[in-house]
Amino acid sequence: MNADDTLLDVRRLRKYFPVRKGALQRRVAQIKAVDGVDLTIQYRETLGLVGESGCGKTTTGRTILRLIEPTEGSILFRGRTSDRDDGEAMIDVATATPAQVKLLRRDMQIIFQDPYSSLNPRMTIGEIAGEPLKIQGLMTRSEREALVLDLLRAVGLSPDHARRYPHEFSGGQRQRIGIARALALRPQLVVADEPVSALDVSIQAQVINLLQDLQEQFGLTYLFIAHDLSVVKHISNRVAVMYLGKIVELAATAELFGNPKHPYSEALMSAVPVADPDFKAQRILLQGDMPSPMNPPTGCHFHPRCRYAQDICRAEAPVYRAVGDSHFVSCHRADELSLRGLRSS
Amino acid sequence: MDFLRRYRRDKVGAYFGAILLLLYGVALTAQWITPADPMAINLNEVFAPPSWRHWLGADQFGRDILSRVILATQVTVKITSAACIFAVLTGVTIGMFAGYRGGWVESAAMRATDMLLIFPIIMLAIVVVVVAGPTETGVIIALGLAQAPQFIRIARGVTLSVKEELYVEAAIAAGAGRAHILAHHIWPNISTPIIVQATLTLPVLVLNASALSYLGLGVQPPTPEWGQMLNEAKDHLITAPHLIVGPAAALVVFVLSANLVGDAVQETLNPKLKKQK
Amino acid sequence: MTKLIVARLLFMGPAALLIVTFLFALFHLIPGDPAVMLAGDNAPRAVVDSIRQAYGFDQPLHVQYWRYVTKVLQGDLGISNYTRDPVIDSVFPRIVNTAQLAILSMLFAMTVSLLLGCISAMYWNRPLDKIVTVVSLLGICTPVFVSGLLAIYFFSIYLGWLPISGMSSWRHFILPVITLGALQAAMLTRMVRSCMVDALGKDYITTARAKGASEFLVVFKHALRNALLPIITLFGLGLGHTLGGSVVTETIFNWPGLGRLMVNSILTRDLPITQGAIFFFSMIFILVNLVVDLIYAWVDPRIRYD
Amino acid sequence: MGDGAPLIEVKGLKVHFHTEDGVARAVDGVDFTIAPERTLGVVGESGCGKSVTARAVMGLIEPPGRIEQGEILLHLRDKVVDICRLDPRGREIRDIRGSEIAMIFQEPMTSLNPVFRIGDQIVEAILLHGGMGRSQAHERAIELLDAVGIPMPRQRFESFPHQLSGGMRQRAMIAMAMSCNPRLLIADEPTTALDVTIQAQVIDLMNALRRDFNTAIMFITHDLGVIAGMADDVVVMYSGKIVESAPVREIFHNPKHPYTQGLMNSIPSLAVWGARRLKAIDGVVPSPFAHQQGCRFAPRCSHAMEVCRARSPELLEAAPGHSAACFLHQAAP
Repeated sequence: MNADDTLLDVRRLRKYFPVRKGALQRRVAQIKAVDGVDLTIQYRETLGLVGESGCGKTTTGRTILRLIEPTEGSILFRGRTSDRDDGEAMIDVATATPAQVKLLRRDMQIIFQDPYSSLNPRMTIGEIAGEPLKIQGLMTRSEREALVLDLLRAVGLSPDHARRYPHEFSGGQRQRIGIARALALRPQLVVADEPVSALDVSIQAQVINLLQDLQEQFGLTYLFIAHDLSVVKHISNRVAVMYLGKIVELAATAELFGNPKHPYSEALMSAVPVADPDFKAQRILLQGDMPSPMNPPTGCHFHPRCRYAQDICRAEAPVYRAVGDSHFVSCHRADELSLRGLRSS
Repeated sequence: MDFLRRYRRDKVGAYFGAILLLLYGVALTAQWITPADPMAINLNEVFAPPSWRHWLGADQFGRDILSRVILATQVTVKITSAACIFAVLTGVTIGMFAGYRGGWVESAAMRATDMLLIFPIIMLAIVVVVVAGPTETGVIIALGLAQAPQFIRIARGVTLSVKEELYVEAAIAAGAGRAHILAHHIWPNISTPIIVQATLTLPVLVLNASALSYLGLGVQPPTPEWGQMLNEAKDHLITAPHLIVGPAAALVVFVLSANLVGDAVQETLNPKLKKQK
Repeated sequence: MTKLIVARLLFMGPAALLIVTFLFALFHLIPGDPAVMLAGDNAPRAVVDSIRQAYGFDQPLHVQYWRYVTKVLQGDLGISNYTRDPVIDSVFPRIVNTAQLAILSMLFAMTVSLLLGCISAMYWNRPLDKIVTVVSLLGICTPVFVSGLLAIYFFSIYLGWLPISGMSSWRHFILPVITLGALQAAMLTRMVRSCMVDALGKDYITTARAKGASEFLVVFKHALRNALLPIITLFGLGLGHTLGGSVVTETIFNWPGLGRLMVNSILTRDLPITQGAIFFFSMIFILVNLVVDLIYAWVDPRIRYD
Repeated sequence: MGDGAPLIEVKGLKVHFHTEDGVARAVDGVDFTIAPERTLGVVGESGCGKSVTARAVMGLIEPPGRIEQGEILLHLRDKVVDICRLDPRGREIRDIRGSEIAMIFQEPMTSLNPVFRIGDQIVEAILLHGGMGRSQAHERAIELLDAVGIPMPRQRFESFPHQLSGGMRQRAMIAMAMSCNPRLLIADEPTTALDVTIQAQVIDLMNALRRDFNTAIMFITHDLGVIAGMADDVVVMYSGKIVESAPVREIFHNPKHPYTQGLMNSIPSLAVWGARRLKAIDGVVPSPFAHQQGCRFAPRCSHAMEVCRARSPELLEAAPGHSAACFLHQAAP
């Protein structure tokens, strides 16, 4: 991997949400939604980010786009810092000025999970897809309209849909509209936040295929956030597993699924139901629920549910470190444990 | 157009909508359609019972009650419309700003609104009349201010919920500023619930306007108002019970129509509610 | 829970102070010289001057304000312009009369609306429901000063069964309580019904039916117990409305209550009495609101056990 | 399917919803059987009618929904009743609900009553059918909470739903459903709202319970993976109809209907390596309001023939124990 191929380099990212209570809105606690995340994304790759609800994966995506203000850490992104900039230098999104952020928005976009709430019911499809161009003040009205028609075609809709309203469309079509909007500014990076999990099974495949085609066509880089391991495995080049605000493991897809190094990754894989009645998975049942991010366990956050936990796990937080070729894990016992991955068949 | 087509499906709403339109027509043309001068005193016809000359009879000064009821319609429509507009403007401005700005501005505005909501509307109106005096403007401000908290709450509520919508986040992700979001996303979503609330508020305003004038705190005589006419009629309940018929009927029909129209508008604009009810 | 009670009680302090501040502001908000207003329009100059000094209207505002607040805290709301009696003495007996009227009306309204609202929801969209809906709609469209006048004419004048006005026997209570209560009952029935319909549409109702619970159990245990939460709030607001409506009702039936006192004082420009009435009405509203909040918190396990 | 008398026979069931926007044919002619102690998986996408079918079996169809046609025969120990003929609020169906057939739902957050204690809600279910005293029911409820793996059942009895996590709430729902040893448990997407590790726990629990209680299960889901791990027999629904019905191995290894095949090919699987492109089914799921001639799947089907657009195929046996509603597997008429 060449450092010059790095599009995004996130370091020690933290986001703590204050919990306020009472008439005076005193801060009584904080939710450590993102608690020290390090990751990099290369040009034109897809990095999958998986985890269960409440693990902080969505907050991570939003914070990288600075839709949520980070509490700490840096988000280095290769993007333009002025109108004339060709975007060769790394800029820290976390500390960029509002004007810089507005320019950066042209290079980083988002696709949402919910295809219903993500489209304003009072705007036409054309207006929705063209809104980013309008906000950025790019192009004249007629240029915009022409571009919108191209976009709609690119995402598999018909140009005469431009005058219709969102309620006339199905979930899958709405998701295509959301994708068209995200692509309007021709971004480098697209954060796809659970883009298929609200869709019907037979529609999911359409959208996954579309995302892959568009990546090819526009040279996109994806941060693909999902809770569905099968989807992540299918679409990602590399995968990061998150648990309680931290990345516990990150590796190339085949490496992670074939040779997991973190007990949580192992359990997560074994819990996924496989659509084959003869596939007799040996389930590793995790005990209990994920603890509250308001009050995470001591030491390794995963130790109360981990079947390999030892004294050190309860006492000390493990260091996030490399254990092989671009394989990162945060587990005290990563070297000694031999965990079960999915055998390739 | 689509609204009218769907609205007309609701039969009750359509009929009472027609009645309400008729009443507004009467209000707009009151000067020209009164059969007699509503102010003209005629001591020969004091307490005259209903007749061809005075369809609803005459009052303690021999004034034609029908004409006074018609003029009172105009007075009521004028006051309540003005109060409604006043309430909508103050309410939407404060609510939208508070909701979008958040922080202490919002807390302060909402604490104040909560305080006001503890008090019944008529009480608030009475207090404002104490300050502003029982003039037409005073009554308008009183009624409007008393209703403003409802609009503040709705405007703030919609602003807060729209602010959380993903399409707003999408706009922010595209670099949109506060002005763009308020104008393109929040404002268009506020208009529907505000129209619904305004139509639902109308009958309440009418009731409160006439209650104030019944108490003698509203429009002052000789200008007629339904509540005030009923107050006067009360003193002659034994000798001339027919005095209450005209103003009471006009008031109840107006309020009933306005209520039914309000319900119909709400159901037309919020079809979800209908499925529940 | 204890925390909540303390917080709510603490809220009363600033609220009361706010009201006193408003009452103080009334002196200066109302056009004209407050001293002249308190003395009466035709009072001799010397009297006006003495009042000005007594109230300190010649002093800087903050001094006046401080003096007023301390006086109110000691229970001194001034003296009436007309009777020259302390305001407190005229106001106190009136509060009791108004409370009797409001509480009886509210009890009537609560009973009727709970019953009709539940029945209406149970027979949702069927003839019985439609009848209740129409009747309650007519009810909310008929203000007290229309229904009250009709009732007086019919029961007192035409039939001669009940007294026209006053409050000297239980028979005097019937018309005012029922006219005022009926209006509230009409409003509350509509809302109780919609709360119940709402609750009956929830998933846990399906769960209850799936257990094999009878329709009676489903409506009166599972749905009503949940609908009770919004209904408590509604009843609190309803009590406030009843107190507001009592102003008009008292005027119609010549009921010697706080509301009529207030209206008369406004018409006669007796500012201290108006201030006294506003003060006590406000305190009652705040108190009612407080009690409703506490009942709500006590009934809702999500607040009570948190 | 299994030998001997079935537990439930559904024949020609049609449930339509009469709304302002027209008539939605949510369930439009459905036949299936559930044998005692077997698990029937019902798979389909949203709006295919699977949940409505389940509610019809419980006798829980409320207006504007209406059972237009068909029968749902429940074989009791001494007699057979048709649930479609019972008054949905009457005594007879209430004696069946909860005791013969119990149900759990997708949203454990909203399907428990928020104002009652968990334990009391279970006790209520027991008292409605159990013929037990209150204190006995109390003990039984604690046993049940223990049986579904809720730690500290005695304390948890006193909890309100908001004090439990999603997984724990679903366990409490299961305890309530199992309280009267029902012969059939209907599970309507019981794990969809749960995280994958919690889903694994709940599935594991249900598999254990069905062995201990000898209960038949009608398991409704859109997740083929869950079906593969739970069901004995499977029916696949599409747009209000059953398109295919077979034992679980048959469905997965030898799917006959193009829709079933399409579904299998369109999901990415953990068991498959290498980046193959997913084979998506084109088009959109038809609206239940649309009245369409012929096979409902024809517009999206790559094998569609002329006959498919003209007539609606019946669900006929294509191999022993394996039926499909597709002209590809039926002799041309």
